[in-house]
Parts: sequence; C-alpha cells; structure tokens
Amino acid sequence: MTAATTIATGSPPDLDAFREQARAWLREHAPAPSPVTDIEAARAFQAALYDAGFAGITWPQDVGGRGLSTAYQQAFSDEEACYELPTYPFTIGLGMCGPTVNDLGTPEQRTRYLPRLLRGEDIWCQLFSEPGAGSDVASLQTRAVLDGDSWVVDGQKVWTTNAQWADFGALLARTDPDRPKHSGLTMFVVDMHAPGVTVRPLKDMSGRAPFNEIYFDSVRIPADAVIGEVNGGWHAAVTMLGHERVSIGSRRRPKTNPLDFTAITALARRLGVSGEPATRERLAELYVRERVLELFNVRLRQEAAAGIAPGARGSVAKLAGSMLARLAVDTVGEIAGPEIVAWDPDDATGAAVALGINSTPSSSIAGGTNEIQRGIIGDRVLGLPKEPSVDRGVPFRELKVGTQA
Amino acid sequence: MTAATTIATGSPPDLDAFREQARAWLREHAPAPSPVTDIEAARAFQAALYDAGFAGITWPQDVGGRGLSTAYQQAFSDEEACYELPTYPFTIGLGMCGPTVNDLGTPEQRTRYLPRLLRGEDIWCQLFSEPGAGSDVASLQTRAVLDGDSWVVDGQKVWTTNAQWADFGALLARTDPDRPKHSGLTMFVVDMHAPGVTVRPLKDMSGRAPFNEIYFDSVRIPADAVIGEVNGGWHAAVTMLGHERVSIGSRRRPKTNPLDFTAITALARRLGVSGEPATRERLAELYVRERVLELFNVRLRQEAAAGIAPGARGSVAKLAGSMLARLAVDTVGEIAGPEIVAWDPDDATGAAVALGINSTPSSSIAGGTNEIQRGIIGDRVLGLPKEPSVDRGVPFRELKVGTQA
Amino acid sequence: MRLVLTQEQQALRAAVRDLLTDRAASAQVRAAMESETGTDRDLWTRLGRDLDVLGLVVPEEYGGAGAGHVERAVVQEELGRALAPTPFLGSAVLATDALLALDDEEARRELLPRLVSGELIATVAVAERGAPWGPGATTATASGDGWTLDGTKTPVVAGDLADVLLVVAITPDGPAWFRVDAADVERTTLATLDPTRRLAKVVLRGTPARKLESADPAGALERVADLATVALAAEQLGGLQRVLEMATDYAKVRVQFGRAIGSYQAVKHGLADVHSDWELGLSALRYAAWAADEAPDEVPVASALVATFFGPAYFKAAEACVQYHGGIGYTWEHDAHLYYKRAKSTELLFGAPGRDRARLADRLGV
Amino acid sequence: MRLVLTQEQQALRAAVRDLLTDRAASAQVRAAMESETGTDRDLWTRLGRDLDVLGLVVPEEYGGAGAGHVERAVVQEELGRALAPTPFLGSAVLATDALLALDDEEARRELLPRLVSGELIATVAVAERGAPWGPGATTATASGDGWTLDGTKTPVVAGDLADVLLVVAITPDGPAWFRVDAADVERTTLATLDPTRRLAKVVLRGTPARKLESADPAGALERVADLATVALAAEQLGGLQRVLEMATDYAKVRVQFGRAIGSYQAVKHGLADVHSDWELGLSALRYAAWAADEAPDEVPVASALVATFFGPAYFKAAEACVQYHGGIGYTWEHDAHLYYKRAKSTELLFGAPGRDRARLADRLGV
Repeated sequence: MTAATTIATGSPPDLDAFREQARAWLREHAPAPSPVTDIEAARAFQAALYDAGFAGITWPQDVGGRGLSTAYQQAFSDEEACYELPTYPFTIGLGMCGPTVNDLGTPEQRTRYLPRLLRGEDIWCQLFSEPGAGSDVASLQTRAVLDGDSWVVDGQKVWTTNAQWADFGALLARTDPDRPKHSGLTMFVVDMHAPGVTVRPLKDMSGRAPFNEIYFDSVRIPADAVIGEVNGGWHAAVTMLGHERVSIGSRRRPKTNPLDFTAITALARRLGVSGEPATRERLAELYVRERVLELFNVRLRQEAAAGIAPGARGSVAKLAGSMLARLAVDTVGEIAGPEIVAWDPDDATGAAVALGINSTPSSSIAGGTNEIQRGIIGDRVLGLPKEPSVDRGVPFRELKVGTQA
Repeated sequence: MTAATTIATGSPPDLDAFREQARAWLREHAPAPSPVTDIEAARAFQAALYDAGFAGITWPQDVGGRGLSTAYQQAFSDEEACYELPTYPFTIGLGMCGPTVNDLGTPEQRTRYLPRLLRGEDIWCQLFSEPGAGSDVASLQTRAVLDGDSWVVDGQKVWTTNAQWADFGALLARTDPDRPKHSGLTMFVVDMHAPGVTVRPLKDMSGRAPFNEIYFDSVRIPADAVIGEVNGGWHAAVTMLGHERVSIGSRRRPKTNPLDFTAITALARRLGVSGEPATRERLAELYVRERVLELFNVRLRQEAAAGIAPGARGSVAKLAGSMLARLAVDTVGEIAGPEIVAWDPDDATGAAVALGINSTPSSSIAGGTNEIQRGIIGDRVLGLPKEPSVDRGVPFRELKVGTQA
Repeated sequence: MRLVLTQEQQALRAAVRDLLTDRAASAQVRAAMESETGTDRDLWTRLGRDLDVLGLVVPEEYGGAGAGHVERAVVQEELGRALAPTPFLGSAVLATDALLALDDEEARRELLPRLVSGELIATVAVAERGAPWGPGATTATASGDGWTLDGTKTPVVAGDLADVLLVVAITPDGPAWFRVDAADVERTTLATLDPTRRLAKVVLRGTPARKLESADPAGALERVADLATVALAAEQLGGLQRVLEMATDYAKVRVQFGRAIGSYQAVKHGLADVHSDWELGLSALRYAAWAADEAPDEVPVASALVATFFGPAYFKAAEACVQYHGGIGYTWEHDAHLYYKRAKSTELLFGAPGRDRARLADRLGV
Repeated sequence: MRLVLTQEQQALRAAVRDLLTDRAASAQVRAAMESETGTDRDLWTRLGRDLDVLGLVVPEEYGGAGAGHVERAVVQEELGRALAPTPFLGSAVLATDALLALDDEEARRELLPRLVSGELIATVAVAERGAPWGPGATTATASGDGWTLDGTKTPVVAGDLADVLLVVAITPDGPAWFRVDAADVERTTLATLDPTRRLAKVVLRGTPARKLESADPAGALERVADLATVALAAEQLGGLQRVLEMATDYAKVRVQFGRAIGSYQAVKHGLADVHSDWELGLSALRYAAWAADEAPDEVPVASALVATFFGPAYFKAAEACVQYHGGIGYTWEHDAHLYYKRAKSTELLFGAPGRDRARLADRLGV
C-alpha cells in the first residue's frame, strides 16, 4: 500500500498526492452508510483506515500515527466529507481522549492505549458531566478515594455518548474535597468493563437514547490509571475540552436537516403555500440566518488558514446555530401549521419534522448553553468584567453544588 | 360652591354625588388645552381646583385637603380623564413631594408647604438622580455638610422635570460618606431660588428639553429643612418613590400617539398598503400587544378596587409598555418604509412619527430601565434569589460609583 | 367587563385542581399517554360525575350547570396545567358548543345530558388538510330520508374516542352540520407531535348521517371556532403558568458556580418576561371568556386576540422551561418536554400564528 | 470566495480611519450636520485629493484606482463608523455605478474623472413616493434633439449637493436614464429622521435632459440598486461595530450597585448578541463585496441578503447602545442617538426589511 510505504520512509508525502491517495482510497473502500449501531463494522473500518495510513494522521509516529501536519488532516477531512463513514463510535476516543493521553499520559499509557485506539480496537467515552454539574463541570461530586494502591470511585455521570459500547472512559473525579473546586480533581482512565460500572441508556425528549447515565459503585482503579497529576484533573480536563472544541468544529454535519431552508421550502411547495407573501418573507429570513452562519464558518476557516486563531469565536457559531434552529422551528410551524401537529403514522416527513422540533432544544443546551456561550463572548471576546465569583478559593466541601432543596 | 360647602360640614359626601359635582364643575371650568409652558394659567387653574374642593382630595383637612378616601380621588380622575387639564407643573409636588412631606414632615413643615402646594402657589421638583447615580440612586454623590446650623450642598442632579419652574425641590444628598450607601443620605427641602442653584435645560435625543440639570454650588440650607431624619434619607426616598409609583400609574396618557395601532393603521391606509398581507399581520400583532396591556391595566384597577394590592406588578405594565413602544417602531418602519426617513418640512405626520421613534428609547430607560423592571419582577414577584451584592455594608467612600475610567 | 374571578369561580378552580393533583399527576398522565386510548376514562368520569364540570356552559334544561364560559375557562386552565388526558376539548367544548349553536332541539335533548354526565363522548369533525375551519371538501348527498357523507376529516380532536361525531359537509345548498355515529366511520389514530393529546383521521365513505337543524350553519361554525379558540387559550394559559412555576422553582434550587441559577440575570430576566406574558395573557383570556358570556359581538376579535397571543407566548415559556432546566429538562423523564410539545402543537392545532393574525386583521377591519 | 482582507486592504482601512479620526470626530460631524449644507466639503476634498478613495471601483482609464468593491466597502465601512457627512453614497456609489453600468462612453469620459477627484458631485434620482427603485411616474418627452423631464424624485441622496443628477424616467420606449443639470431642477431639502444624512426632493418641470446610452436601462438600474445596497450594508457594518465598541467601552467603566454594568448578564449577554451579529454580518458583507467584484451572478442574492440582515441588526445594536448608556445615552449631547437615527433611517432608505425579504425571496425563486 502506497500510504503505508510512505510511513516507512518517514518523509512527509506531497500534500496533493496525499489528497489524491485519500480520494482514491475512499472511492474504493468507503462502505455504504450503515446503522450507527453496527459496532463491528465500525471497528473493521477503523482498522482499514489505519492500515491505509489514514488513522491518526497528525498523531506521533511512535504510537502508530503518521506525524503529519493538520493540513494533511484537513485534506483527508475534505475528502471524507463526501461520505457517511462509520466512524462515529471513535469520535470521542480519537478526537478528545486520545489526544489528551498523548499530551499528558506517561510513556506507558501512551503505548498501552493509543495504538489500540487508532486500530479500532478500543472505544472510549468521556466521563465529565454529572446531574449536579452541567455548565459548572468543576462542581462535580463523583469521588475517588485512595485505598492502598488503588482508587475507589463512587458517583454518577450523565450525558455520556458512546458509553454503551465503550471499553475505556476518561473519568474526572474529586480526589480532595478540602481544596477549592478546581484544585481537587483528578483524571483517570477507567475500564468500562470493571465491576461496579453500570451503563444505562438515557432517553431524551425526542424519544431517542443517544446518551447514557453511568453509575460507579465502589469501582477500583489502579494508581497508574491517573492521567496527568493527582489533583491536576482540571488541567487535564481543560486540555481535553480544547481538543473537543477542535473536534466539534470539524465534526460532520448531518447531510439532511428537515428544518433547513431547502427542506422547509420544499415542504411549503408541497403544501401549496410557497407563493404566499408571509411564507416568502419567512423563508427569506430563514435563508439569511442560515447563509450568514455558513459564510461566518467559511471566514473562520479562511482566517485559520491565514494563521488567525478562532479564539472564543466558536461560541458565536454555536450560538448562531442554536438561534437558527430556533428560528427554523417557528418557520416550519408558521408554514405547515396543523400539518405538523398530526400525521399519518407512515408519513416520514411528519416524523422527521417532529424529530427536528423536538431535538432543537438540545442545540441551546448541549455543549454549553446559550447563556454560557454569551458569557464566553462577553468575557473573552469583548473583555467585559466578570461577574463576582462566590466560589473562588472556597473549599469544595463548603460549596453549594447541584440542586439545593 | 357646593363642594366647598361639603368641606365645611366635615361629613363625607355621597360618592355618586361627588362624581356628579366633579363632572359638572369640569364641564364648566376645564380650560381649552394650553401649552404646558403657560405656568400662570396652570397656577390659576390649580387655585380654582382648590377653591372648588378638588385639590388634595385624599389629603388631610388640617393642611387644606378634603380628607376623603381614594375612591373619591379615583372618581375625580375618571372624570378629568376626558380633559387635558393644565396640571402638569404640579404633578411632582402633588403626586410625590407633598405626600412625602405629609408622611414625614414636622407639623411646621406640613403647615408651611402643603397648603401652598394645593393652592397652586408653589411648584416642586424632585432632586434624586445624578449623572453617576441612575438605576442605583443610593450611590449619589451630592454632599451636604453641616456648617454651624445650616447645611452646605455641592453637587449635580439631572433628569429633573419641572425644575425650570420650581420653587422648591426635594433633595437627596449624602450627609455621611463613612456609612454604607443607603445609611448616609438625608432628604432636604431646597429653595430653588437660593443662591448657588443653577438650572440648565437638558436636550434629549428627540431634540426637546423636558429635563434639567441642576448644579449646587455651596448652597446653604437651614437645618429645619431636613425631611425625616438626618441620615434617614433613604427611608424618605423610598416613601417618595412609593408615591411616585401610584402617581405614574394614574398619570394621564397622551391622547394621541403617532405610533399606536389606530395611527399606524391610518398611515397604512393613506400609503395604500393596508391590504398587504404582511401589513395586516404586523398591524394585528401591534393590536394584540396594545390590547393585552390595556386589559392588564383594567384588571389591575379591578383588583385594586377589590382590595388586591398591585405589588410589584406595575413593573410588568411598565415593561410591557416599553416593549409595545419598541414593536411600534418596527411596525411603522415596515409599513411606511422610506416615507418616514424624509418628509416635506411642512408634513406634520412625518415629524410626529419621527418624534415617536426618537422618544421610544426613553420608555425603556426613564423611571427604571427594563433591566431594573425585570429584576424587580424576578426578585419580588417570582421570589428568585438576589444577585450577590458587592456593596452591602461597605462605607460609601470605599465604593466604586459612577463612571470609573 | 369583569376580569377578576368571583369567590365561587375560585372555589371551582380549587376543586378541579384538587382532583387533578390527586388523579392527574405526572405518573398518571404518562400512564394514560402510553395507554391504548391515550386518555384516562376514570378521570373523565370523575370530572363529569363527581365535579359536574362537563356542562358548565350548558343550560340547566339540558342537564348543565348553567354557569358560563368564565367557569369553563377556569376548568380548561386547570386541565391545561395538568396536561390532563381527557376528551374535554372535543366533547365539553367543540361538540357541546356546536349543539348549543345549532338549532336542533331534538339533538340537544338527546345528546347534551349524556355529554354533561360524561357517559357519552362527542366531537366535531371539521378540519381537513389545508382547511382547519371549514366544510372543506366533504360532501353530503341526500339518500332516502337521510344523508350520506364522503370525505376525510383530519385532525379530529378526540376523534378516536368519540361515540358521536358532528360533521360539517357541503350540501347542494351550502355547508351543513350532520350527526354521524362513530361506528360508521373509519378512524386512524394519527402520529402526533404532542403525545398527551390524541388526534385522529376520520374517513367518511357513504357514511349515513342525520342532518342537524340550523338557521345559519356557517355562523354556527364561526361561533364554535371562536369559542374553541378561547377554551384552547385557557388551556394554554394554564400550561404557561405551570411551566413558569416549574422553571421558577427549579431556578431557586439549582446551583451552578456556587449560586442558584435564578440569581443570574439571564435566567431571572427570562423568567420575568415569561411572567409578564402570563399576566398579560391572563387579562386577555379573562376578557375573552367574559365576552363569550356577556358580549357576543366582541367574541370574534377577542378570540383572535387570545389565539394570536397565546400560541407563541406559551411555546416561548415552555422552551424557557426546558432551557432553564438544562440537560435535565431535555430528558424524557422530566415533564418539561410534554409542555414543550403541547405548546407547539396547540399553537398550530387550529392554524399557525400567521393565520391567527390574518384572522384578527379581518375582524379588526384592517 | 475570499472573505479575509489583504494587507493592502487593511492599510487602506487604516489610512481612511486616520483621516476620519482627525477630520470627522464627533464635534466635526455635529458642526457639519448643523451647517447649511449638512456636509463637510473639506473632508470631501481630502477623501478625493489626499486619499484618492472616491474612484476605487472606477477603471484607471477614467481616472479611477481600478481597485474594486471590497476596497470601496472598506471605505464605506469607515464612513459609516464615523457618520462622516459626505456625499459619498450619492456620488462615489450611486452615480459612479450608474455611469459604469450604462454604455455612455462620452458621459463616462466627461464625468468620471471629475467625480473621482471630488471636484464634481453627482447622484442618482430614482426614488419616488412608494417606489424606491424604479422609474416611477417621471416622464421623458422628446424635445428637439434632446428631452425634457417631468416628475418628482424623493428622497434623493445628496440631492441638494449634487451638481449633476442621473435620472430614471419613462420614455415611450420604456425606462431610460438621463443626465440633468442641478441648475435646472427645483430642490427642497427634506426634514429627515437622520440629521447626518441630507436628502432632498427634486422636482422636474420640463427640465432639459440628455439621454444616456444604455443597452439595458432596467438592468443597469438593477445593478446600481444592488451595488448601492452592498455599499450601504458596509456603512451599516461600520456603524454597528462603532456602537458595539461604544457600548462595550461604557459597560466596562460605568458602575451601578458597586459593579461595572458590563459584569451584569443583562448587559453582557445583550452585547454578546450584538457582537455575534457583527461577526455574522461582517462575513456576509465581505461575501457580497467579493461577489460584486468576482461573481456578478451572485450579486442579486448577496445584495438582498445583506440588506435583509443589516437593517434590523444595526438598529438593534444602536438601540442597545442607547439603552446601555442609560439616561446619558438618551441625551442630545451623546452620540448614541446619531447612530440610532442613522440605523433606523438606513434600514428604511431603500425600502423596509419586509421588502428586502420579499426581494430576496424573488431572487431565491421562492
């Protein structure tokens, strides 16, 4: 294989040649879209990617990566955007956990986990959020207590994607409640198959269960599973969240959105209302919000290519995306009216629109609420003064956290 | 005069008879609308009101009032709503300052100021706001220093209505900067004709000057001009603001509003766009917001009549009124388009609409910003927890106030 | 006009709320929603038999309470607050109002007492695709001494529960109302945005029908539509109040960054806006209900007023309730989503807000 | 497509901003606004002579810089930011674009070099009451070897300053463009919502006119309208950025209740929304200006896009700027109101947002 050959030589391939190789390989090997639940197919495809030299493009060569620059990764991403590849189960591991282990892990941890990740042998999940710690992740209450040479973990995590398939998790737990909340956390690699770990699917308001709740009941973790420093978990978490931002930014968007301009325009035509002046104004407004966001994303990419860092401006994109989704719900309602209140059980459009309406609230909550995004823009982009902090420097055990009756 | 006769007997008149008297008297004596600047006409009319027994309807008899219940005041207000009476220069004195002197003044102060107020002999203004103390009135910086047996006042007040005509002002000044901000204030009666008082008109963004700035340059105030207690000024201010709320609630609305549903509908007809679907939707939406606010005010009045206190719900009316004004600006713009960008200098409609557009921002600022109103609703009506206070208990001289470069 | 409830009306509210607190708590609503019929027959029986609130607008001569629309709005507000899964909107509102608006004394005497007791469930089948309030394309053909109907009515409120359907169809002389037995139609339970309100498609194919007497069938349809809109607004008001309470209560106890989230202006001011809508909407709803009882001329505008106001207002409130609950509010197990779906579905059930505004403009003569 | 400025374009911006900081500070803008002409001739001369930015879109053969619309948008952004009282929109945008869109080589050779130097001011008179972009009711009558025009054009941008007016009127063969001398028309300075942009009514009564060559006068009008819309959006973008800065700066220093008001979420989140609009709008404007240079087919949609976006966005920002300045922002002496009026006036100048949306829908084929 050409790509593998290139690995052996150690000298970076020509970028255009690389892109051409990727295109050719994908044309030949990209499988037909399969359900996201076919994990074995996903593992096999990841292994094939690895063998072809398209896994870990920017990862170091000593753990099985290609050691190439992000330009190569971007080239591959551009090419793969034309396909729906079954890579979903690996997004957390490859996008967030792996890079963090690479940054902060011991040589032994890097060797143990990273090659297996690239080859599709392990699926990872991220264990940060808790029922009582959403926007304020550092207020988490899951505790890890040192007992001999291992840690004993008790607590609950939530909103965990991929946990139902995961072999490992990157767990953030409280190891010293006497320190202020950010200073008493530690990150661990936890074996998701260990005794005491329970994974339960969590049904969301759309009726699907894309998340899980994870319960830890006296789960033992060996001392060498700490990533970074004991009580240095916040630093590890920030490192991982930095990788998450990059990862979300480059994540594949769903190819069809039942609430986008194109889809709602088609619906309006089918319902025979597309010529009504009110409909036309509403569709135009939706187009504007969709298009300006698209153009903003193009500009961010061009600026990135010109070496201008996006800074906290990802928050603008996230906020605008959420407001767009909100507008689309209003728009489809105004246009379709009673048609989307009830539909024949075999009418796929009705179901798709309803799913769109019922999924929209997640866009202003998941990954940082709109309120958090506006705060980030105000604080970091505009440089406005912060709100008075009531928890700075206070030992965690004296803080109010979660839900206080 | 019948009404005067009733005063002499001391027994409350029949409410319906009182209303009938008011109606008859107004029919005979209400003057044709005159410019608000004709102060002598206003004084004469107030004196006539007094002579007829319609001034100070709820005020105590010992200072010249009628000593009747608010039902009588309401009856008179209902009747006078049909006229545009020249009572504007007295609104602050009769609505706010007088009632506060009545509540907190010494017997001597009550006798000295209140009868003259009722008879139209004195015009009052309220001197609270400062350039550095708007929403946060208690952070005011005008200081009064005791020097022998009089106080010496230095500082600046702003947004003062009626000050250009005023004989007296109710002044809030800082008398002890070593106390926390609310505890070091004192309220004074200040003679607006005293040396060192300068009144300057303040032009607002609409181009009119309905407000004044007042400068105090070593103005001497005798010790017996304190209303309430020295350093008890905040209590006096809260008392006065309570009267203000009642007074604003019952204040006459302008009879014609160039941006209300009726006016914009007429404009749409004149421009020939009233039948357009978008115009119709916009006018309907404006109607809805106008009508629900009207109905809310009706309900508040009915509840008040049934003994249910409005509480902080005046904030809802103020907020809704401001949002309505904001909507009207959008509505008239959408409907009239370029017509309201430029107009023949002799076209009164163009000027009136522009004045409406340019006055609208005051509705969300003056008398408590929308942000303050939402805070009041959240704190007092919904009982939500307060924001952390950073100035509670801190001596005033250590606080940040005003504008800090 | 009277916009404040009397003590009797407040007592009525308390009685209904007591029943619903006991019989329509979240678990019970969810059980009904997941049941085959999507409704709670036992609750329905209690509303009819124990509380006697199914015939508040029905004169005593037909077994009703002879109260009025203000009282019915109070009940509907409570039902909307609880998301109580009953056929109230179909039977105690639409069908009852239709029988009262038409002039068919025989149908009134036969049906109203049984609707009031809850023993019989009826509804009105009027909506068709693209035409929520009109005879649509359903035709009536004279046949012997009766009629037969052909057409498809959808969505029909309580259509899968009703024993009797009152159907609007076109005759050679214009629109008319017909009574149809549920046994004679084909019914499909539809998939719905709102899992707590069942809607059905009703297919009429040569369905035998009895024509109902009416001096002005189109006028009756207008009246039924207007009154149903007011009743629906009452339901929206109750739901809006409930989501405001849920979100406010949660904002008082949920802590992030060491403070209750309700102390942050983003949440506090958002809830203040919802509260303002509640205060304003309450005033408008009381007015519309008062007009239904006392000022029939004002009903067309009042009805379009509350329709226009409540659709977006309730949805905005329900959305805020999900939002301020954060991830918890996005889960199936939290009730926030039931209100979110109810709010959006109600906003659109009788036509989208744009159509409400257009209808209001018609009635304002704009 | 290119949405990032080159270093040369950034240098252009810096040069213009330097000049305007020096010559179009608040006091200077206010002096010009209160002057008889409502403009600053000296500033105009400097823009033409010193900076040479009046002919950025004009080919070198006509004395222009041969740059493009991206460059002109940069200048217009700075002018909008400063509220600079100049006839740029009339002369360097409308009239210049019209001469370039028409096919009258003689007029181009004669007029463009003098427009580029600033020595001559021209504008386009197209708007009439109820018809912002069309020939309206103005008629052209052949007269000897020339034409005469009759009609009323209003509002005309820079109409009271222009030496030459390019007028669209109806001939027996359809719409056509004419050149008219300012000396031959009646002009009235109109009362305006925005005191920093003068607009005039121009009355033509048998006014002598020269017809301008054009293969497609209606197409030229469309192109002029689209490009003017993009230029105006650049101005709006500059104004939006300025009010955002003013409000942000003030929110950092103004204290209420012991804290800078920018630390309160009500203010912080409001400013974050304005900032988001700025980021989004900037991207859209860059695209529209790029399309004007490089992708003429995309201009109709791009132009309607930025028109629809910026009208409400700039006004919302200007409103927020007044609001967050509180009472100070409501005074005449603070500049916030100048932006508020400019924003509302610009939003409506070429037609209200509803019309922009309808125009966009047309162009999207909806």
